[in-house]
Amino acid sequence: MKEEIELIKDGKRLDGRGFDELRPIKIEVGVLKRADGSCYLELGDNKVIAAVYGPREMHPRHAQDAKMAVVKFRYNMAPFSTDDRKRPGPDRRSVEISKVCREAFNPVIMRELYPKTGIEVYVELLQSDAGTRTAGINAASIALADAGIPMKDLVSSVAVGKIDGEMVLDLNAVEDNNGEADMPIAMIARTNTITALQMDGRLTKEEFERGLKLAVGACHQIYELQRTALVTRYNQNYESKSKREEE
Amino acid sequence: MKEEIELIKDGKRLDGRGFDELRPIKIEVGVLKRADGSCYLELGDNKVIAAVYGPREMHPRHAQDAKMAVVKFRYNMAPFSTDDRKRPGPDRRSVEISKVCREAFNPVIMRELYPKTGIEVYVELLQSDAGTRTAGINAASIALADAGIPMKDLVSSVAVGKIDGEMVLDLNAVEDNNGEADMPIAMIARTNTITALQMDGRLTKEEFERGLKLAVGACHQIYELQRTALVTRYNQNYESKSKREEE
Amino acid sequence: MKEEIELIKDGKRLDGRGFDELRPIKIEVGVLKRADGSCYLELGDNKVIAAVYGPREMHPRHAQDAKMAVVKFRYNMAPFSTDDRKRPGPDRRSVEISKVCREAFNPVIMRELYPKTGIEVYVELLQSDAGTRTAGINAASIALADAGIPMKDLVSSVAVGKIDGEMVLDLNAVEDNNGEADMPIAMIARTNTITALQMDGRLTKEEFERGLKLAVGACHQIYELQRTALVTRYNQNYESKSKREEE
Amino acid sequence: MGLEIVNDVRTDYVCDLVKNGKREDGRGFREYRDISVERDVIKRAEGSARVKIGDTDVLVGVKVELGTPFPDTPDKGVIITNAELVPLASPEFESGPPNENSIQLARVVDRGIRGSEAIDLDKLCIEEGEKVWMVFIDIHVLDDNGNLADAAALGAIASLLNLRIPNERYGLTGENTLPMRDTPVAVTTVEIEGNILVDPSFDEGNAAASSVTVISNADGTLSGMQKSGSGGLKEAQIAEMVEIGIEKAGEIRGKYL
Amino acid sequence: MGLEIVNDVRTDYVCDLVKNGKREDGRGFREYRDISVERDVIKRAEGSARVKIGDTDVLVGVKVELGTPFPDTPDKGVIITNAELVPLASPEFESGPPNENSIQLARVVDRGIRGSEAIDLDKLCIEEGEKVWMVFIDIHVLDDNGNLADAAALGAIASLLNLRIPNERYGLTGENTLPMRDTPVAVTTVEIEGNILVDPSFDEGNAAASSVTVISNADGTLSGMQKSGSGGLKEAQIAEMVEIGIEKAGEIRGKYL
Amino acid sequence: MGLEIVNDVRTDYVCDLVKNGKREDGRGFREYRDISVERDVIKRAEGSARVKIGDTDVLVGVKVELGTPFPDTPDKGVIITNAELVPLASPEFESGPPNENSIQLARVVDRGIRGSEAIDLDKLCIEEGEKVWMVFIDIHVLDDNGNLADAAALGAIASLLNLRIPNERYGLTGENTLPMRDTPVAVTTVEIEGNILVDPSFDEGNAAASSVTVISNADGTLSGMQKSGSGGLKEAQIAEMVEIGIEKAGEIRGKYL
Repeated sequence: MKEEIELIKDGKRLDGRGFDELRPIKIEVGVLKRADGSCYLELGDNKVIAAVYGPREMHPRHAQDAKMAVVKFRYNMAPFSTDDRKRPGPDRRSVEISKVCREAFNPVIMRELYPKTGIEVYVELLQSDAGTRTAGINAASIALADAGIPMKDLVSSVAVGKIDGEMVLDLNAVEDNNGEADMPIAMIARTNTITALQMDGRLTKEEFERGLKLAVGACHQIYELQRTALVTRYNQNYESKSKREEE
Repeated sequence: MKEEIELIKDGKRLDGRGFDELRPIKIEVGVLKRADGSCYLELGDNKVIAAVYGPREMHPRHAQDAKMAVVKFRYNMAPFSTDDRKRPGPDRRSVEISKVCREAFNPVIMRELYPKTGIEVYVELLQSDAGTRTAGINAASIALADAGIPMKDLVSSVAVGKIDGEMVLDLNAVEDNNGEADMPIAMIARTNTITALQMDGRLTKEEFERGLKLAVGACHQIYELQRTALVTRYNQNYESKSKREEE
Repeated sequence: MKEEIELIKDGKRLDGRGFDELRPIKIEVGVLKRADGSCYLELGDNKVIAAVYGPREMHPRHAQDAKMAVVKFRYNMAPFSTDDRKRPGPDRRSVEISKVCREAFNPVIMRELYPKTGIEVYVELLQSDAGTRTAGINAASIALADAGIPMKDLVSSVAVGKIDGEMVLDLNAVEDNNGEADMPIAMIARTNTITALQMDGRLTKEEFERGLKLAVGACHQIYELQRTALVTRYNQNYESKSKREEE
Repeated sequence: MGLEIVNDVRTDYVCDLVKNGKREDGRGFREYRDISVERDVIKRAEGSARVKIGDTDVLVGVKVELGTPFPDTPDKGVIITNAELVPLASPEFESGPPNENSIQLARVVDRGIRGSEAIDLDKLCIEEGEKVWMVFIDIHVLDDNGNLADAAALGAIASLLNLRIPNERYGLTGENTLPMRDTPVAVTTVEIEGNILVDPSFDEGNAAASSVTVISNADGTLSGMQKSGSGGLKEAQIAEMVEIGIEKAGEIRGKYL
Repeated sequence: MGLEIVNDVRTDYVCDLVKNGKREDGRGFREYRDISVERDVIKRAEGSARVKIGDTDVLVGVKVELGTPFPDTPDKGVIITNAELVPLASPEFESGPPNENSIQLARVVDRGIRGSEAIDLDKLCIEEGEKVWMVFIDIHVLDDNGNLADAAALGAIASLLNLRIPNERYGLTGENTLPMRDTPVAVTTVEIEGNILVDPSFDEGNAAASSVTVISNADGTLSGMQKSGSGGLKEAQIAEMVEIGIEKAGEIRGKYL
Repeated sequence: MGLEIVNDVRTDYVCDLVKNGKREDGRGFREYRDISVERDVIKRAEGSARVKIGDTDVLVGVKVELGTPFPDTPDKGVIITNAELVPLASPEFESGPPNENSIQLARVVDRGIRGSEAIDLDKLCIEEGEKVWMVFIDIHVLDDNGNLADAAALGAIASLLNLRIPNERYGLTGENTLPMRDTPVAVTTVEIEGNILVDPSFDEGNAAASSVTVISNADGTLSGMQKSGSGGLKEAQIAEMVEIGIEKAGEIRGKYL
C-alpha cells in the first residue's frame, strides 16, 4: 500500500484509461474440444481459459445432492502466469477465490434440473494482471452457456478500486499493487443482482458506494460483450450447420 | 535431561508442592453447546477442553465395525498452547498420544451396545504445562459421561516422574524438561486396572514400582474429583429441570 | 555426464568385467512368510526383495476392473539404500519406475482369470548400485511365479549403457554416474518380446541397435537363472513334501 | 442424511419466524446476542482473547516469533492468520487440513487487519532483510453456534491490542508493546426472506441465502468486506448491510475494545 | 462405466480401421496432424510456446529464477520440468497432485532436454555453490486429444529457444539469451494390430497396446526413449519406431524450430 | 471381511491353547523364538542390522549425515527414528504415510535409545549451532510375524554399535566410531487369558488384550515402557512384565550384542 508511484497523471491512468474505463476485452467461445463448453478471454493482460464439464455423474457419491446438481469451481493459476513462479496446486488464495466464484454462479445455474450430478467449472489463469477472478467469472459464464447448462442469466464481473485517492474501474497489476483498495464484484446484470462481493484495503462509505455504482455500470457493458460473443458463436454454428445440410 | 536446575529445595518442589502432591485441578462439565458431551479441565497450568460426539453414523463405511462402536480419539494442541508456536495439524507425537488415549478408554466404553457407529472424542490443548495427555484423558472421561456414553467406569490419569533423584507426582513443565524420567498412566480407579502406561527416561525397577504406587494413589484422588464434578453437574441439571417443571 | 573417470582400461571395465558381462546374480525364492510369493535378488551390489499379494479383493472398489485383475506395482527405495538418505515415501522417479515395471508385466500376467481382483507386487530396494529397476523386475517375476500367479512367461530385465564410448551391459553405479547413456529394457525372453524400454543420455542409432542386441542376449541368460531358481525351489518343496509324506 | 433433513426443517422454521418479524431467540433484527471478551487467557501466547457471542465460543491466540521477512518486503514484519475449525466445535467440522470455510474465515479476519493498517508492519522489522517479527494469529473455534467471523475478528483485534513483544525471549531489548493504529471490527448480516438480520445464529446462517461481513474502523471507514452464500443481493440491501455494519462496529468497539 | 463402454467401442472401431490401412481422420500411418507453434504467448514467462497438434493443445511456460545449486553440482544450473494435467483439459483428468501420467510426461520431456545437453548447465551458474539460474519448464495441457508427449516436448524446446534470462530483475548484468546447443524433438508412434502409426489421436492412444516416444537431435542421435502401455514389441518394430522417430523429428525441426 | 473372521478363529485358538498352558509353536510362556542378528548388511548405510525373531524379519539401516542442530540444543547431534511398515511385509500394511502403528513403533525404539542415553549426543556436535551429525535410524520391516518392537529395537542398537561416522565423505577428520554408553534391549510381553507370554507371535499379538514393551539397560534399569492394546492390566501383572523384561533383555544382550 505504498503510494510512491504516481498512478494518475492529468486525469488519466498510466495506461491512458479514464477512471471509468475497462481494459480491452477479447472473447473466444468454444475453444476446447474435450470440454463440454469453453471460453478463452483476455481482460487487458489477463489471459484466462474456462472449461465446463457436466452435468455428469458425481464422485464421490457422498458428495452428491439428492435434490440438485453440485457445482464445483476450480480457479487455478498456471505456474508461469505470475512474475514469481507459482507453485502448482491450490493455495489458500485460490481456494477462497474458487469458493467465491462458485457462489457467484449458484443463483443462476438451474441446479434443481440435474439432481445427483456435478457441474464442473475449471478456470485456468494463463497470464495474470490483476482482476483475475473477474476475468475468470466472465469466461466461466460463457463456458457454462457454451456447455448448454441451463442458467437464469449470465453472470458478469468486474473490480473497482482506489488509486491516488480516486475510485477507478478495473485495476491492472501496477494499480492493484500500489493502490489503496480493490473490490471485485459479480452480478446478474439484467436484474442488478450482486452475487459476489469482496473488498480489500480501505474505503470510506461514500467511496464504497461510488465504487459499487461504477462496477454495476461496467457489468452491464461486460454483459453485452458476453452476449455478443455467444450470439456470434451460435450464428457461426447455425451457419456451419446450415451449410452442412445444404451440401 | 540436564540437571543444572535444582528442582527440589528443602524437601519441596519449585512450586511448593510435596513429592506426592497433585497440581490444582479445576473441572467444568458441559461447557460446549454443539458437542454431545464436554468438559473443561485445568491441571496446574494445563488448560484442556474435551468434547464427545456420538454414537453416530461412522464414515467412511469400511471403517465401521459390525460388532461394536469404533472409538476415535483426537488429541490436538492449539498452535498457541506452547512456547514455540505449534504448526497446526497432527504430528507424530500427537498421533501416538491419540492412540494411547483411545486405548485407555477401550476397556470401559461399552462399545458392543452401538455396532457400526463411531464415538468421537476430541481433546484440544489450549495451554500446555506437561502432563497434557493425562489432563486430556481426565477431561475426556468426564465428557464421555456427560455425553451419556455407557461406560463401565471413569478413567483417571496422572503422571509420575523422577526429578533430582526423587520420584514425584504430576510433573510440571520445568520439572519435565529438567527431570530424569516421566511416566504417565491411566487407570480405572475403582478396580485398580491400568489402561495406559508409558515411560520415558531412566528408572530403576524400584523407582518404577514406587512411581507406579504413587500414580495409582493419585488416580483415586482424581477419580473423586471427576465424580464430584459430574454429580454437581447432574444435580444442577436436576435442579434446573425441577425448577422448570415447577414453573 | 562428466567423463573425467576412465571407466575402461585395457578392454576391461573397472570391476574387471568384459563389455557384455553381467554382474553376479544371486536369487533366493520364497524368503518371506506373510507374502503369497517372494524373492530376494542380488545383482552386483543391488539387494532387492520382491513380494506378491493376491489375487485378492481390490480396494477401493471403483478401482476394480470388471473384466480382469488390476496389477499394482510399487517400487520403493529403503531410506538407507542410497549414499544420501532417501526420504521415505514415493518420489517422482519411483512413481515413474513403478508404472514402467507394472506395464512390463501386463503382457504376461493372465489378468482375465481374476476379474475384480488386485494383484499387488511390491519391490523394496535395500541396497542400490544402478540398474535397480531391472533387478526389481527380475525379482518380481520370480515372486509372481512363487505366488502361483498364472503367467504366459517370465519377464527378464537388464540395462545396457554407453561408457567411454563403448556399449556395455549392466552398468554399475560408477559407470552409470559417469557414463553417456543408460537403457533399461524388460522382455519375455522366450518370445523375444520387449515389454519395457527406456533410454537416458545420448546414443547414435547404431549404438542403440547394438545396445538392444546386447540387452536381448543378456535377458536370455537372466531368464535361465530365473528358471533355475524356480526349479530348484520347486524341487526343494517337492522333496520336503515327499519327505514329510514318507515319515 | 438425518442431519440434512433436520437442517431443512430448521431453515423453514427460521424463515417463517423472520417473515413474521421474529427470531428464534427473540432478538430484534438488528440486535446482537450477548458478547463477552476475556483477555490474556493463554499464558503461552503473546496475546489472546476468548470471545463469546451467545453460545458461539472462539479462542484467538497470537504467537510472536522471530523470522525472516518476505523478499519483496524486507523491512516489514509478517502477519499470518490461520483458522482451525477443529471437530470439537461442531458435528459438521472434520479433522484435516484447512478447507474453504476455515480458509475464508482466516482470510476475512486477516483482510480486516491489513486493510485497516492496524499494525504498523514497519515497527515489526528488527533488521532489514534479516530479522522481523512474525505475528501468528491463530483462530481456534471451540463452539460454533453461528457468526464465527465476528467472534474471530473481535478475538483477533482484542488479542493484538494486548500483544507483548517477547524481546527477552530472543535476547533483544525494546518496547514490549505494539502501538495499534486502528481497531477493525467485523459485523456480519444475513439476508433472509428480504430482511437484513445482524449476528446470525447457527440456524439463521444456514437459512440465509446471502451473508455479508463488513469490517470497519474507528473512523467509520471500511477495511474489508466479504459476501458469502449462494444468493444474490440488491445494491440497496448491500448499502443497508454496510450501514448496519458501521453502526454496530461502533457499538462493539465502544463496549468491548 | 458409461465412459468405459464408449472407449471399448472406439477401440474396436480404431482397430478395424487400422486393419484396413486407415485412420479415423483419414491420415496415413506416418502422417502427423497439423502442427502449429505459437511463441512468446505468455508475458510473465521468460519463455513460452503454445503447441497444437490437431486438436491437442499444450501451453509450455518457462520461468527462470535465482536459486541455490544442488550440493553435488555446485557449478551447474537447475532444470525442473513439471506437467499439470489440469481437469480443464480432459474429462479423464482430475484435480490433485501429479499422478503417474503427468509425472511420466514431465520426465520424458526432461530426459530429452538433458540427454541432448541442449542447455549448457554450466552457463546457468552465477556463483559456484551459491547462485545459479533455476529453469522451471511447466507443461500446462489445455486440450488432450492424444499425443501429449510430442506437443509438450516441442513446446518445451520452442520455449527454451526463445528464453530471456531475467538478469535485470535480479540486478544482474550479462547475456539475456541462452545459447542452445541442440534441438531435441519427440516423436511418438504406437503399435495397433501390428502396424506402426505416428502421432496417435486420443482414440488411437487408447487403442494401442504399446506406445514409444523417441527423442532425437539435430544430428540424428537419440536423446531419450520411453515405451509405455501394456503390450509387447518385437525388436524390428522398435527399430522401425526409431527410424520413423528420427525422420519425423527432422521434418518437425525443419518446419517449426 | 474374510480376513476378520479368520482372525477371530485364530484368536479363539490361541486363547484356548494358552488356557491349557500351551502356545501355537510349542514354546514356553517365557521363551523367545529363535533370534538371529546379521550385521553390516547394507553397504550404503553407516550402520545396519537384520534381525529375525522366528519368521519376523526387520532390517534397520542407520544413515549419518551432516546437518544443523535444533535451535534449543545447539551443541547436540540429532537422532531421528523412522519406521516404514511397507506393504511388502504384511497383507495388513498399506502404502502411504506413517500411520499410528508405524509411528508408535518408531517412537518406542527412539525412546529406548534416548532414555538409556546410549548415544552421547554431545559427541555428535562438530560446530556448535552450525554443524552436527544427524543420525537417521530407519526401521524397514520385511516380514511381520509378530513382535516387531523387539526386533526393531534390537536392530537399532545392533546397528548403532557398529556405526561408522562418515568423516571422509564430508572432508572431516576424527574418530569414525561412536562410543556407545549403553545397550537398551526391548522385551515385549502380552497378557492372554490372565497369562503373561513373552515374544508374541502374530496371532498371539492379535489375541492379546494388552501388550507391554519394556526397554532395559545393561545395569537392569528401565529406559522406556509402552503399553498398547485395548485391555487393562493389574499392577501385579505389570510388575511381572517388568521382571520378565529385565531378565530376558539380559539374556538377549548377552547372546546377541
